[in-house]
Amino acid sequence: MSANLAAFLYLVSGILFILALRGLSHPTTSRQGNIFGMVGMGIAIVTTLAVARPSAGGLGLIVLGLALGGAVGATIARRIQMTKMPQLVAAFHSLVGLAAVMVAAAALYAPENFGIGTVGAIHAQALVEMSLGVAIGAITFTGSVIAFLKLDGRMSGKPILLPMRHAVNAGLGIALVVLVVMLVATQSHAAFWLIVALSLVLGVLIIVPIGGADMPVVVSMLNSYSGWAAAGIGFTLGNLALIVTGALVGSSGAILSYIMCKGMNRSFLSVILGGFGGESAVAGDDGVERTVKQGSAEDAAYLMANAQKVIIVPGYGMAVAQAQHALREMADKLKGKGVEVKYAIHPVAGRMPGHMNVLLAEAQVPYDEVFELEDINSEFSQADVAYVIGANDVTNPAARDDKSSPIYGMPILEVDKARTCLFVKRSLGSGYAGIDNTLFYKDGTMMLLGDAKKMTEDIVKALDE
Amino acid sequence: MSANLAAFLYLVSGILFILALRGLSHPTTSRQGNIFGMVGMGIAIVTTLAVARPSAGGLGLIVLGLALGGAVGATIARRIQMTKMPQLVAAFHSLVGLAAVMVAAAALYAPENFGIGTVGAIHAQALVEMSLGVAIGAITFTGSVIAFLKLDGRMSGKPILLPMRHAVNAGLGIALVVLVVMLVATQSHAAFWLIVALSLVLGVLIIVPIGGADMPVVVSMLNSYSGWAAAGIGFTLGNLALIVTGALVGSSGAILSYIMCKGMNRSFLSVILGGFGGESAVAGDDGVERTVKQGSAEDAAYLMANAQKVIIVPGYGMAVAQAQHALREMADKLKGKGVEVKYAIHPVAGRMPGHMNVLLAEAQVPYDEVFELEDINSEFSQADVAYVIGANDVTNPAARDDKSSPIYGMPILEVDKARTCLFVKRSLGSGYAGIDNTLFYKDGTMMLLGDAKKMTEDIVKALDE
Amino acid sequence: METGTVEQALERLERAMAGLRAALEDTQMAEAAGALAHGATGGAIDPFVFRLAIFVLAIFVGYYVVWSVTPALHTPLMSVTNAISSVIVVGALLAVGISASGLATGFGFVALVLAAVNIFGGFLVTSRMLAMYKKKDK
Amino acid sequence: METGTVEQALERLERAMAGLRAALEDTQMAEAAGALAHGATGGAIDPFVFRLAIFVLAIFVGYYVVWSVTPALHTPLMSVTNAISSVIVVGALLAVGISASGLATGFGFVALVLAAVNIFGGFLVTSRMLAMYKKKDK
Ligand SMILES: NC(=O)c1ccc[n+]([C@@H]2O[C@H](COP(=O)([O-])OP(=O)(O)OC[C@H]3O[C@@H](n4cnc5c(N)ncnc54)[C@H](OP(=O)(O)O)[C@@H]3O)[C@@H](O)[C@H]2O)c1
Ligand SMILES: NC(=O)c1ccc[n+]([C@@H]2O[C@H](COP(=O)([O-])OP(=O)(O)OC[C@H]3O[C@@H](n4cnc5c(N)ncnc54)[C@H](OP(=O)(O)O)[C@@H]3O)[C@@H](O)[C@H]2O)c1
Repeated sequence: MSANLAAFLYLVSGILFILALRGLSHPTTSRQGNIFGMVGMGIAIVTTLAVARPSAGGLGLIVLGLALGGAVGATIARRIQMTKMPQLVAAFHSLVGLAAVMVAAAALYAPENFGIGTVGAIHAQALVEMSLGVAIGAITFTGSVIAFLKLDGRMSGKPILLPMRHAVNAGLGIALVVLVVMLVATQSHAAFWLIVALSLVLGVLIIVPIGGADMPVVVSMLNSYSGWAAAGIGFTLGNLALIVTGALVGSSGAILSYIMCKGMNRSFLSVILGGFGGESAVAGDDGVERTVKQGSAEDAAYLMANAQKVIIVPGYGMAVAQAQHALREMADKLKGKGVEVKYAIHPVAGRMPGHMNVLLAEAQVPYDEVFELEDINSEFSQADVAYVIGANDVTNPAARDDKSSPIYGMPILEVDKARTCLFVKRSLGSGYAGIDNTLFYKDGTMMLLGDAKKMTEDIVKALDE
Repeated sequence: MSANLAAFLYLVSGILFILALRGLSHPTTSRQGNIFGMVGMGIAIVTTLAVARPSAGGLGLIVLGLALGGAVGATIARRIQMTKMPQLVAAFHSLVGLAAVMVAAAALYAPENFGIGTVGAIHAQALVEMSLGVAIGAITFTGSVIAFLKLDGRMSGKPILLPMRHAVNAGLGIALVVLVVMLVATQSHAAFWLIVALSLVLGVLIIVPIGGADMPVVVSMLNSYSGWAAAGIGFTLGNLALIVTGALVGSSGAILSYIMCKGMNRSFLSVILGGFGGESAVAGDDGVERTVKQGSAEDAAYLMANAQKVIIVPGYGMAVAQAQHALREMADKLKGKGVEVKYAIHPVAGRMPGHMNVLLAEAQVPYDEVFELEDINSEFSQADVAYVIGANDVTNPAARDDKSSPIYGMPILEVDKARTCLFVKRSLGSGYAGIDNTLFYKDGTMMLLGDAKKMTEDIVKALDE
Repeated sequence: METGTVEQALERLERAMAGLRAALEDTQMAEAAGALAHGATGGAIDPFVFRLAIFVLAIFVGYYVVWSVTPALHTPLMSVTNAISSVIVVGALLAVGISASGLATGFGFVALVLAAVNIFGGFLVTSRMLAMYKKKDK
Repeated sequence: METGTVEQALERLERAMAGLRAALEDTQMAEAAGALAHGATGGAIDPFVFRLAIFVLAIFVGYYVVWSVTPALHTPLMSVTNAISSVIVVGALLAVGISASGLATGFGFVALVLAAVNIFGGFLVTSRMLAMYKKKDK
């Protein structure tokens, strides 16, 4: 295949990736977009094969590798529960990081294959790019593994604050720079593997002090970094598909981190510095005695059956309890009784962007019943019932009213404007931000304490009676 | 200057042009954007000078040319009336077209300067690109001149339908292709000038059958074409600034044409085929006797002074009458009396996109009192008075209700939902689309027949009493 | 010169191809094959492909950037695109700057003057318009 | 190879420069100056500049395209960017395809398997998610 044709095809595949993301601007075009993405990947692979023209043995290995990886990937994709998406993305992400490390290692041992020199005489520019790529890849790998463990609950979500961590990290960073210089000067393989080792350690150290709930921001951040790293490799290989993809992935990660930080009203730096947001915090107990109106599933069923308009506000607790199917059943029952039902989604409800939307979609809630904050916030004042299920921070009026609150300024869903506000959660404890919610003690609020799924199922039963 | 540095600087200037358009996403950033554009142009010019390193005489000529053109341009920019913007854009546009023709001619006579060969031995690829460029440039030139004459009223806006025009145009097109082939084969200068001549004629022939009111679509279309032509020249010269700018200008023209056609509910083809929309059409007189409630300036002043909310709907007639200043004065008076005043702008009100917004801005109406169709349409039902000044088609309920109407499906401002609808125009005649407006005969409508500026000034006087 | 580069590129590509053929026969010649791999991924690409990539991406950018222009500023958009489309002045400068045939200089000069009218006129009238857009003072 | 091209480019540029100097002394040598003009505007540009242009424009496109993603599809966005970021597989294929050192093939193979997991897993889980988004049936 001619070099020009190959470059052109890589460009085509980059453009197909752009169209893949573009498709996501609306659910109806999204499936087509995904297909564009697959075709783009296919073109990139076939083009590379046509260029590299592998030997029969090489081709065998390639087919084997693709089949092996493909089978594993397909199985995971088919089996995974939708509530586990945050973990899955983190896990997949760690694989990309490790793959980048492996590609860099292969380039070190067979630079001729990549046209960057010969063993022991690799071009300096390529070595610098390579070591940057490998460092970011390794950090992404261990960082994403930790993020996965925290998100999956296999490791405590509590921030682990090591003593002197900033000094240690800075020291590691300096050591890395020294090693890169050494690598370029001596072409020593030892220096390369030391870079890998230190970066792996650094990945762990950077992520452990960050609380479990902050992991989505971290995952997005790592995603963004790995995009820039891919673009860097694209420069080395002169590959347009990699350059374009790198820029896309880099932008996407950066924008999603920005959206999350803005939604949480925190600076990106404060997230990265860590020490915030561990396990669900303890009940806010500040000594003042406050009364709470508690209700039963029957009370809730009665209230909603007699309402004209119910707005459902799902949050992280719905995901934990896997309550989305029961919720949809409840909504169907209410609609059957002539009640108007809508869903209101806060931009940072749950633990990753769009988290609630996927779960509701999984439970077959039509996307045109699901509204974003700006589109529905004005409707709460006309609603009879706001059914808040497993959400907490995103409804906390402190963000609106209390200037001293750490979440002051974050936009909230104004459920307190509804006639009655039903709160489904297991306790009076706080949510991700660890801040007491004064709504629990308000007049119009009725607490439905219990597991979100169990409680919703009970309401469905009560509606039947 | 090194070739790489030059290419890099051209890239920078292309990016500054992107930022110039990006700034227009909001009035507050738009001025900064315009400055980016100027800087980008400066960088492109300085880079070219640094590359071409003109002789002292050449530099003198360049400074002279820039000074001469700059003085004329600056004077026009300072003197022109805001209501004349459509004409001005068309006129400026014709200059770009002529400049492109001249550049191509210069390249023909001194191909060495452009690195595309020597006289009599110009590379074939460059000749093809050049003749395409020159043809589009020439068509843009005469086409824009006609558009200017029609828009400025120096030529009748009536579509001039020559017999057999489609056949003639097709013949000219074929002749052009033959000439391009000849030019490439023989390098004959005569062939080049014949291409220029035929294209100039074609430009006239394409535009004369199109009605005066359709000119803005035509201007945008020519703008888009000239963008693609500039990108073509950019490919020949290998100039990144030209390639990027060409793509920007091309997209911009295409999108604006699309917006206009969609707003008018007509296909682009039907606009280009021409024969539609001449001078303001005659009064709709279909024999049926219909009663019209006519009012005076005093009636209007009384109604509005006692209203709570007035929505002003400007249209092309406001531009014709230059009534924007009087209008603003009227609004101030009303606001002084405690009346809430808003402006509603239809996407295709007037004769070019954003036409009404510029005029209102000129009269110092703050842009946050000016609303787009989607944002204000629901408010008419709460308004006491809709003050429709020189607008007609954009309020015509036929577009909403009458499936047989040629404008059926075009979105309209629902002024008929307001308690009272005041119509300021000179007659019961129709507007651009030549369709009778049934609103004139409705109960809640009061016609204020007269010149828009005069009538509004009278209302201001009446408000004072 | 353009074709010169292309020819050189083709030549280099052919050499790489020969290398590949050799490599297929003898796996010890991996270096040559590597040369091809890099040739195809970065070494010897016609600048046209790059320009095409830039053009296509610029169209995407243009599409998004123009749709994000607020409708209230569509008239300034028209005048500013008019102004920036006079980068064609680059061609006029090349014609005038390096004096060659008298005719070419003449054409170049006319193009230069016309483009200058557009540059100054376009940007200034745009800034005049934009200066008028004001917020409500509170 | 990379540096070879650059060197050639620089050499050609130098020749053009020499031409310019001559041209300044003797206006008859316009051809040489023209060679420079084109050299600077298209002839001999380091591909790096083009790649940089492509990169910068792709960032613009990325910025706009990601902001235009509807928030309801942000989770699929994360999984699909994950999937496309495995174009890094291109590197793995080069390592495995052209067999050289055994170690490199081994590393390449691991990279290939990992990337394949991502490609298939990422696109399939995305399409599974997207298939769930349904409209209200009326
Ligand atoms: N979406 C994102 O992209 C993102 C990213 C990073 C951080 N965040 C942060 O995450 C928070 C999201 O707000 P949110 O309102 O969705 O969640 P939240 O404030 O974290 O509250 C979740 C609530 O769900 C309850 N819950 C947990 N398990 C439950 C179960 N099985 N049944 C019933 N209730 C259960 C918990 O209360 P009990 O313990 O009393 O049951 C908890 O108060 C925000 O502070 C946001 O800034 C979001
Ligand atoms: N904006 C764009 O980009 C664009 C581009 C191309 C086409 N168009 C088309 O232009 C039309 C715009 O609609 P529109 O409602 O703004 O205008 P219109 O429908 O053309 O109506 C303008 C009205 O203004 C009146 N008028 C003219 N001079 C006047 C004066 N001195 N004093 C008072 N009234 C005067 C005319 O009625 P009298 O003669 O009775 O006074 C006429 O009915 C649409 O059909 C649109 O599709 C727009």
